[in-house]
Amino acid sequence: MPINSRLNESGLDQKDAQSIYRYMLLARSISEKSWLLTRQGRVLFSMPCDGQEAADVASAYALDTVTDFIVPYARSLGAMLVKGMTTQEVMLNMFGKAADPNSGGRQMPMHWGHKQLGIISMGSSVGTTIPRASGVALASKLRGQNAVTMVYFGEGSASEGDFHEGLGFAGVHRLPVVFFCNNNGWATSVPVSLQNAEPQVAKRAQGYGFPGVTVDGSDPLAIYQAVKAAVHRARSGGGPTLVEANTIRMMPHSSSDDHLRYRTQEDLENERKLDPIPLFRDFLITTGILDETSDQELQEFVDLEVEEAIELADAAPSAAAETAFNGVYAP
Amino acid sequence: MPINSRLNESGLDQKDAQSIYRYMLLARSISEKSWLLTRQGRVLFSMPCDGQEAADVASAYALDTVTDFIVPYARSLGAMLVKGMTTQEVMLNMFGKAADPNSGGRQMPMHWGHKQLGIISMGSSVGTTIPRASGVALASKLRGQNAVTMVYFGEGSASEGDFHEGLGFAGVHRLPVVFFCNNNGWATSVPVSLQNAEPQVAKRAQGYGFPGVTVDGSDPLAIYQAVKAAVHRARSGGGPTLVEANTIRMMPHSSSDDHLRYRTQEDLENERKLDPIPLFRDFLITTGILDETSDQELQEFVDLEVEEAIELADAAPSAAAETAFNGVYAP
Amino acid sequence: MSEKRFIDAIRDGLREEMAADAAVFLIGQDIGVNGGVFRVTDGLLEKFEAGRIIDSPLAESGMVGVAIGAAMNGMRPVVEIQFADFIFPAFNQVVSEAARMYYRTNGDFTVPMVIRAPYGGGARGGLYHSQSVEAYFAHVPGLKVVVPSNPHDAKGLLKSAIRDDNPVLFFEHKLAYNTVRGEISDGDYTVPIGEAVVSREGQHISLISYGLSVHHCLEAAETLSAEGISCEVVDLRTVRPLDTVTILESVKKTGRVCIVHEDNLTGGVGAEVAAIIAKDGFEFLDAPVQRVAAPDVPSFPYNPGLEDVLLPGPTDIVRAAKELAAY
Amino acid sequence: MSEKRFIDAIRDGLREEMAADAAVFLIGQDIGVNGGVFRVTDGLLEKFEAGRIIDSPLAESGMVGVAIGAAMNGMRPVVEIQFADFIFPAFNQVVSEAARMYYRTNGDFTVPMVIRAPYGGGARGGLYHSQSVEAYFAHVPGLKVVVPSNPHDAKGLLKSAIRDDNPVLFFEHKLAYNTVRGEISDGDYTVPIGEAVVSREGQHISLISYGLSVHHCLEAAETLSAEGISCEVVDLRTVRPLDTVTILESVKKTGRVCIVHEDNLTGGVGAEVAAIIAKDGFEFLDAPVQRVAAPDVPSFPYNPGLEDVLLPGPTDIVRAAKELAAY
Ligand SMILES: Cc1ncc(C[n+]2csc(CCOP(=O)(O)OP(=O)(O)O)c2C)c(N)n1
Ligand SMILES: Cc1ncc(C[n+]2csc(CCOP(=O)(O)OP(=O)(O)O)c2C)c(N)n1
Ligand SMILES: [Mg+2]
Ligand SMILES: [Mg+2]
Repeated sequence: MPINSRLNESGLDQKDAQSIYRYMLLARSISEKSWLLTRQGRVLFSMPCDGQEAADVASAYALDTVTDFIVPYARSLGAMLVKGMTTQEVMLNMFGKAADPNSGGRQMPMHWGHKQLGIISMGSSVGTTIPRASGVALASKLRGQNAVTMVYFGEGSASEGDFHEGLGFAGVHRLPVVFFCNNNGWATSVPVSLQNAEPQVAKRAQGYGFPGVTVDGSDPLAIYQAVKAAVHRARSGGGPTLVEANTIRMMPHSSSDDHLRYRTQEDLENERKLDPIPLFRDFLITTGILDETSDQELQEFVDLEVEEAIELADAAPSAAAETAFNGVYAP
Repeated sequence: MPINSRLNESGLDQKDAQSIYRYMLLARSISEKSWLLTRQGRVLFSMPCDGQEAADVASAYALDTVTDFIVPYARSLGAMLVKGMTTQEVMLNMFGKAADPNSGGRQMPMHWGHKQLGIISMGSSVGTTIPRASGVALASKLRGQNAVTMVYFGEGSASEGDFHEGLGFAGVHRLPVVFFCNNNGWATSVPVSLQNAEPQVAKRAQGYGFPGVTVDGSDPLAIYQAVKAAVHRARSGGGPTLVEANTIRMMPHSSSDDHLRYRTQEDLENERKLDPIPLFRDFLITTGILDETSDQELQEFVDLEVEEAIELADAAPSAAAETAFNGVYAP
Repeated sequence: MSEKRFIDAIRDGLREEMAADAAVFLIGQDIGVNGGVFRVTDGLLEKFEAGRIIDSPLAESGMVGVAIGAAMNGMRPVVEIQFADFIFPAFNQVVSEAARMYYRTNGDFTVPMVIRAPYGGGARGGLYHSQSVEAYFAHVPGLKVVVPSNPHDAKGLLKSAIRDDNPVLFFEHKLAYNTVRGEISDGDYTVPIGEAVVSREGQHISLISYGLSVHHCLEAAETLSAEGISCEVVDLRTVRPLDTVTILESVKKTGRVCIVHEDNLTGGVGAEVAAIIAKDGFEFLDAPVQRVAAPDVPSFPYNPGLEDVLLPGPTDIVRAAKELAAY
Repeated sequence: MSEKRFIDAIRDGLREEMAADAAVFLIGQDIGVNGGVFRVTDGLLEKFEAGRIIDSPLAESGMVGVAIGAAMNGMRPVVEIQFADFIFPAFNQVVSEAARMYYRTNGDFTVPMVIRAPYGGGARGGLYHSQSVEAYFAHVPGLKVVVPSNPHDAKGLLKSAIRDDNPVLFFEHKLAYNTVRGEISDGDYTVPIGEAVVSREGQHISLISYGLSVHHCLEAAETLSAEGISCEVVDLRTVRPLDTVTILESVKKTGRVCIVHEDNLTGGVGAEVAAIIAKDGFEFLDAPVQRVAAPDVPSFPYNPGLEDVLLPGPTDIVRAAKELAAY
């Protein structure tokens, strides 16, 4: 297919493509710099999203970012940015400061949640988010609101019983929810071959009576298209869809992990060829949507934004220690 | 297909067919009489298996009844009989007496378990048995024993997260286990349409990387054949199979239930046409494997066996009250 | 005032709150057409629009997870767990998610959800239809745990629970449904969560309890009064948060305490009550703190003889109280 | 005798038991090639045949269910839960199934399974990588619950746990792994489950604790001794069953008690210990029973300032002990 018609076919215009690219760069920049901050001991924990920016950004881009809901997981940084979380807010979260809108420093970094932005809070216990997403969607449906809920999770987490129970319920009630699985082939050090005998999570959807699709996680246009269709289906009463993006994990599982204990350099280098950022950049340049200079500028602009946010967040106050006792119960 | 070749094709001989029929009659007789006992207040609880005798008996018949394992559920009476539990033992269980080998009266009736017979104990919490079955099979595999484990459950229980986790694990390790789902269309009063958008549980198997098959739960030959193939696959290292039998539930969920609150007489009468016992009797008579007289005799014999077991069990002692304090910990 | 059965009080509470607030909906197994296995929701399905009463698949964790999600999106779900024993598959959703949502989001999200479940033995339900599970949840910051003993409190506390912005566990003794009756206020009233009540005044011994066991305490108190031993019965009503003021006031008055529950002894709610008294009521104590509870056996066996010997009842309370009186 | 780190003692215990008994196998997340996120199983994969160390899918309930099934078919599985906080999805399998298998089958089946899990705060793990969860399980008849404080006990108790025919929960404080060192016996030895030990003799006050908190007690005892207050430190080692004899002997000697743990106060193990003392140690008591524990907040927040203010430590123990001494 000629490259330009790929864009047309995806339903995105040039501005959208630029915007997606910018969010991808921003997510990468935050992820990389957060990693460095953990190496410097200035931030204590990070879960890099490097390699899955296309999946996160393009999928979230298919939502109505004001009225729809996202139930994220720790690597959903790209989606958080699209949904409206500012770089400054993300960095307040990384530093665990009082003004962090996600938890005021109570949760570990990258444990997202922001009521006003329609981001449903996540804890660390993976899988629990999935029936919760069905519940968020049920509430919208019961009230006759046509908001769509999208929940993100990794293929490893899809082994939890809550995955099964969340999808089963959504199927029965044809809920307006999109289940988005980032299949990066790893649950920390456990390869997908030890997680499930069927490596593609999307194959499970038919067991719940709704469609499942697998897309190339390095191709933002394919992701956008698949999710757009799923969101449309959900919004128009057609029920849930399970969308799976085959992504890559370029970095260790987290700042506490050393992936060379269980992966080879060769494997990592091979995977790097699927890095969605240079791939999308090439596409944008080839199609004339971007030129080298504006790309350069954009990158500098993004890096600057992140650097500034880091300095402000680092200088921001932590919550007063005594506040740790407060807020166990709502009044 | 000519009727006789159906038997040949199933791999069963005439004696097997007679034996299966006898077990089906015995299960029905026990189930019916247990129901009556609850109506008389002599027994406090029962979960009738009426309608699924073909599924339970013919499936268990495909196992090596000495070395293989069964992980049952409350309606698996037919399988228990095939596996070697005597009518007397079943009745001791129904009456909750000290000599009940399943639990000595500690568990409710029809909560099976018998170590020497290779019947892995079940509690009431449905679904928990499923990963347990994978564990039993794992142990056999780790020790290089070629025993097969078969676990029974209802389609309603297949909504529990433990179903997902048990099948997932078995798939990864290609365990010698057969997952046998009795799909009777009801979880107590909840119809399958409110349990899962895909009514056939077998469709879920492909998501775990192994085959799933659905068979007519009123046809013992079809059931035997499907399970035999699954057992063979398991024993020869081919891994798990999910076998689903579409069965009927002729009676209320349990002696505490009133199914006319949620089912119509008409629905019940229609379903009765699928009662496996008259269907199989007709087949046996048509093929000359059984005649009316021997059928009559057999039924009387079976009824007598059950009556005798009831009287003995009723007269048998309960465990001494003080023993209730004992056996919380193994020494 | 009118006399009601325990079960009717709860059904009335559900119906009135559903009628008053469109955000309230029910989810549970067999609660629709079938009206629940104990018939608590009998007749409600016809009274409300579609979607207000949801028959759940057999998936407790999913059901609670769905309820939490709905609660975070503006609803006030009331979950029925068919038997308290079957709440364990949902333990993670309750303890890791619902309980700490408010805290972990620094007050951004609330989870106004009620989980109702029948608990307790004596119904020949065996090891998995007889348990008391309140102690597990009474340990969890962020949860409220209510165990009413009578129809008036049951209805009033249920309404408070549904209107509360925190997750509330609400345990109903299955024997109480049809056997416990009592006068109930007319109209819309609530009973506050976290307040104990003195069900019977007394001078010599405080019997502190909750749920069905309160009736065993009242019966024992009656028996003991004939022997000149005057018992005060404190009905905790809520086991988290505990009403320490009412507990300590009673101990101050009597100096002798027996805590009573049907749950196993070790690590039960009685342990915490005893610990509070051993600290803040120490000066008032004239005798060791007694506990009457089920022995440390995994719930109650099915066989009636085996069950009855384990069920704590009035006789056990009388025995413990006499020991206290003789001390 | 040789000095070992806590983590090495546990690894040695695992390796020796695996070598001694082919029925022992390990299952957990990331425990194979990766050696576990805390590296407890580091290096074991190469030492044993295929299948003896299984990297589990991310499915705690399934993992424990599989282990129970294997245990019922002749194996002795040792499950690693990556963080104690993540045992809750498996709660039903542990509490409803493993704990009561022996009882419900009237002694027919045993479940010789060990579940190991790192617990505790102070590692900046936030609300879900910091919890103490022993109280939930200490309430369950049929389970044994072990929380060792030092390398010697950790290895000896782990061996006892693996050889025990009952399900045993084994909690290891994550800060202990690399920081707690100690002398360890040579060769194959066991430490019995259910026996407490007096870690430090004293006259005035009994500090009763377990796990990492024992070290806080020892530190506090040292500080207090300089001020003339002599503390006895009782290390429970096992929180179910509790060694009531050792507890009561110490109370008899000192008459003043402070129970210390890192878990939340309400309904923690300290409540049961206090209740036992308030009953059977009542005559020995010269002062109210104190407890030092984390406040009733859902675990420890991530931000170091917020975490540190909640973590109970030596200063809190010193304060409580002084109150007791002054009483
Ligand atoms: C219930 C639970 N068990 C274990 C963990 C520890 N843990 C955190 S992330 C993770 C792996 C997740 O893998 P996957 O879902 O594939 O997401 P990915 O990290 O690959 O993006 C594990 C084991 C957890 N957070 N929650
Ligand atoms: C965890 C759990 N939740 C609820 C129940 C109550 N219960 C017992 S059987 C049953 C329905 C089972 O349906 P299905 O699995 O289809 O088996 P069937 O009874 O139809 O044979 C329910 C809800 C239970 N035993 N365990
Ligand atoms: Mg992954
Ligand atoms: Mg069914």
